[in-house]
Amino acid sequence: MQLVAAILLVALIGLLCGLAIYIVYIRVPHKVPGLGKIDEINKLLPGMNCGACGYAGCFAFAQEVSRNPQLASQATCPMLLGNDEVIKQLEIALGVSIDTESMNKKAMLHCKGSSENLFDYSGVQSCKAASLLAGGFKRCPYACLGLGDCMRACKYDAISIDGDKGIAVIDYVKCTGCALCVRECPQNLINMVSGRSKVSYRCNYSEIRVIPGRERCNNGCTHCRKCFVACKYDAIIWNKEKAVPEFDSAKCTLCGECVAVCPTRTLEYFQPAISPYAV
Amino acid sequence: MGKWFKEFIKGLVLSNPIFVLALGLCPALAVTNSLDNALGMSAAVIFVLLCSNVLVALIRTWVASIVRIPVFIVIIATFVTMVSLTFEAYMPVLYESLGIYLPLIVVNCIILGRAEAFASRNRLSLSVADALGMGLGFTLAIVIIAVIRETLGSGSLSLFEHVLFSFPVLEQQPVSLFLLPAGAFLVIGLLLAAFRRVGLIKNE
Amino acid sequence: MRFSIIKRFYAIAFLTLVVIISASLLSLTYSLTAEQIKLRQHEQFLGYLGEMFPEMTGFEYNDELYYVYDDALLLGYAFTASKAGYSGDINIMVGLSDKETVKGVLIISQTETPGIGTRILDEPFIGQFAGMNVNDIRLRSEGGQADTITGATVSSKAVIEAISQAAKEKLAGING
Amino acid sequence: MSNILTIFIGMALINNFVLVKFLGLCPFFGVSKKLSNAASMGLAVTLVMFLASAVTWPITHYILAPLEAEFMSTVTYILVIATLVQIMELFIMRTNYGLYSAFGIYLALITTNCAVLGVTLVNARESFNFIESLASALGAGAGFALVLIIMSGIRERLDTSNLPKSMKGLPVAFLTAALLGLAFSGFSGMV
Repeated sequence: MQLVAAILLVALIGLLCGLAIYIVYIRVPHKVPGLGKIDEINKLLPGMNCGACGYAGCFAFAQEVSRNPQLASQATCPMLLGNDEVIKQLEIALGVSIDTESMNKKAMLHCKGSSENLFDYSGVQSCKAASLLAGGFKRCPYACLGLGDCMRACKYDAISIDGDKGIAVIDYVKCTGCALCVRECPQNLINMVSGRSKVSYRCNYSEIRVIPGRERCNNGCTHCRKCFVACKYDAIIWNKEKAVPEFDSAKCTLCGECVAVCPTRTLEYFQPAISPYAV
Repeated sequence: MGKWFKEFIKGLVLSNPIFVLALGLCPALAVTNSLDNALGMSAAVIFVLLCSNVLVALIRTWVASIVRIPVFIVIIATFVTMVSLTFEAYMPVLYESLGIYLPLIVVNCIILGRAEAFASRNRLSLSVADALGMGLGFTLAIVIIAVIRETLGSGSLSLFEHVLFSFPVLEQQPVSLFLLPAGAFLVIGLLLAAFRRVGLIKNE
Repeated sequence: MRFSIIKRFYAIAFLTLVVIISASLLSLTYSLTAEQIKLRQHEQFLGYLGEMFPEMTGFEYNDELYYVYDDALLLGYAFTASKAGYSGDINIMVGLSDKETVKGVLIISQTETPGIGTRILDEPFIGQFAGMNVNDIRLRSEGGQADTITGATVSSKAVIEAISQAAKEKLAGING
Repeated sequence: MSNILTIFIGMALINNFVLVKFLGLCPFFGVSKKLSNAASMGLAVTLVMFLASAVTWPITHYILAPLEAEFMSTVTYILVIATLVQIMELFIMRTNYGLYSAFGIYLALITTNCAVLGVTLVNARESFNFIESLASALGAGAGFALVLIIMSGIRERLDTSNLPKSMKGLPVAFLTAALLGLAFSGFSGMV
């Protein structure tokens, strides 16, 4: 008899649970505002959830983009870059024009590799291993060691090692902005810049700055701010805490003032169209 | 017939629940300190997995989608409690050694995982194949782990009270690390790396 | 409208139905196996009692204390104790040849870590209690004579504390 | 008061659910790839554990115990846990879809998370009172979240180190768990 009572009471619990789920299913706003739009955008996206755009998946990216459409041109969706008609539909859906060129990110190496070797290194041929050994065999502890970790990581073989200078060289045409190399470099030398940028800053100054009395190679930035002063179109913004110049590619007219005035020639032209790799 | 066999084989090696899907680890680590426990547990898991897959496959068209997980889990819990009651009544030795891990088969991720991911979406016969494949895959994996852990951990390997073989040196000084939880993680990690090296399972 | 009501409450009805079926199925198996389990436990307990008092013919049980007889002669007493060890309960049976001296201690069931916790079953630890006065079974740190096993302190401490607690409660009856 | 604290510490560190009692491993290896997911998963599991203990305690003491239907406790507990998880899943899906897609299958697998049912079973076995069972649920949840966060921190670091190909990913996660397990077994003598 008691068992029957127990069965009935447990059944009552089951009923309450079902009711709870049902009420929550009804009460919670079924339609998140703008969910329809998010669905629409999500259908356009490749749906690979690869995460290259830095979001937790295509739907999360669609959610963010539907909130502020300008994001579409900053985040890279490598799959999307290929087909233009999807980008057109996305532009209609978002009501904003997507600048595919700046959306198409490129990897930039912040080092010209002119600091000389302290000792010749014959250990494990990988930058990670070499950088563990007292920060690498170059005079500057944050210079590019040129042992090819990024080269091995790059799926589109856009990175090769320049023989005499011993640093990585990035072929901007092949580079698809997948950012796989960024994580591989132990010295954080590579970061992704917009495909539109015109001037490249070839020194890993922001990392070295923390080390007092650091050694500089003759191409290292002396943080003299001449480029900042010289730029007439104020396309250069001086990043205070990192004490490095940052370039606003929209305002830059490629007048070349900053590149000419830089005493240690740390600045270079980046625009692949003008000079593929002007050293 | 081919499709049925393909599902069966998939569970065994290709998507082995423990090494590939990394599901059902809780009992796999806790119970593999002796071969008898491992076999007892896998018998119970296969039985419950089979029954639950069959029942889930049968009712998959009637169950309403928002309550499907509670319904599946109640079915699994019923089977498990029945198994643990029968074990307690008729096989007390095994019941003693399985201890808390018998009721925890309910939360063994393989069973609900397969019920949710597979049985609720495929025909009955395929669900049976999947249940058998996954069950045997689970057994295969935890038997291998149990053999290694018991031999190293207690110096001898015994199957239902008669000793298969024992290492005199190891018996005096067994590596009791392998009987600890940490040892179990170690064994699974190294085994998985070895399988990947051999190419049995593809790298990440 | 009617159809949607049924459809909406269908989910709840289905869940409740499944719960009812499962609960009744369980009660069925429970009632079938209930006496079997009780029988099993009783048998198991008798076995242990027999092991403790080989020449036992019968026993009486009142207020948690077993009086063991060899037909009329009172052989001794026995009581059970249990405490949570490292990973599960440890059930112990303590046999007394008279009001105070311990005849022997038996571990009925334990789920300690094999190889480490299970060392409480080995002779040196379990044997130390035989012949000891039951009130002395306390940790050395608390003035008792029982010592723990190095490396398996949690399990051995649990056994000693279980016996001392059970002894205090259950023996109050006879020496009180 | 001190009893509550010892239960909390006991559940969080000494018999930590993941590394000592082996419960809750499936989502542990699945979600612990990214730190942000790990933190939100830890929080979600702690919340479910807390609510589950709060709901299952009255059920045990007012329904199952008086009617001697303890054998039904597993079914009822798991039913309550599944409902709680289903409700939480609906909430997360509707409010923050990014997190929802990041969890993927592992949100549904909280239901089968052995740790959650483990807490309710331990509460029943130790016959804690209401406050104690809440404290033990919070302790277990905190322990689970702590280990999950430590693990994901390490795993993110490991992703960028160059391990042999066959070691990357899961095998190295198991080895890290082994070392963590050894470290946590150091706590065992504390209480």
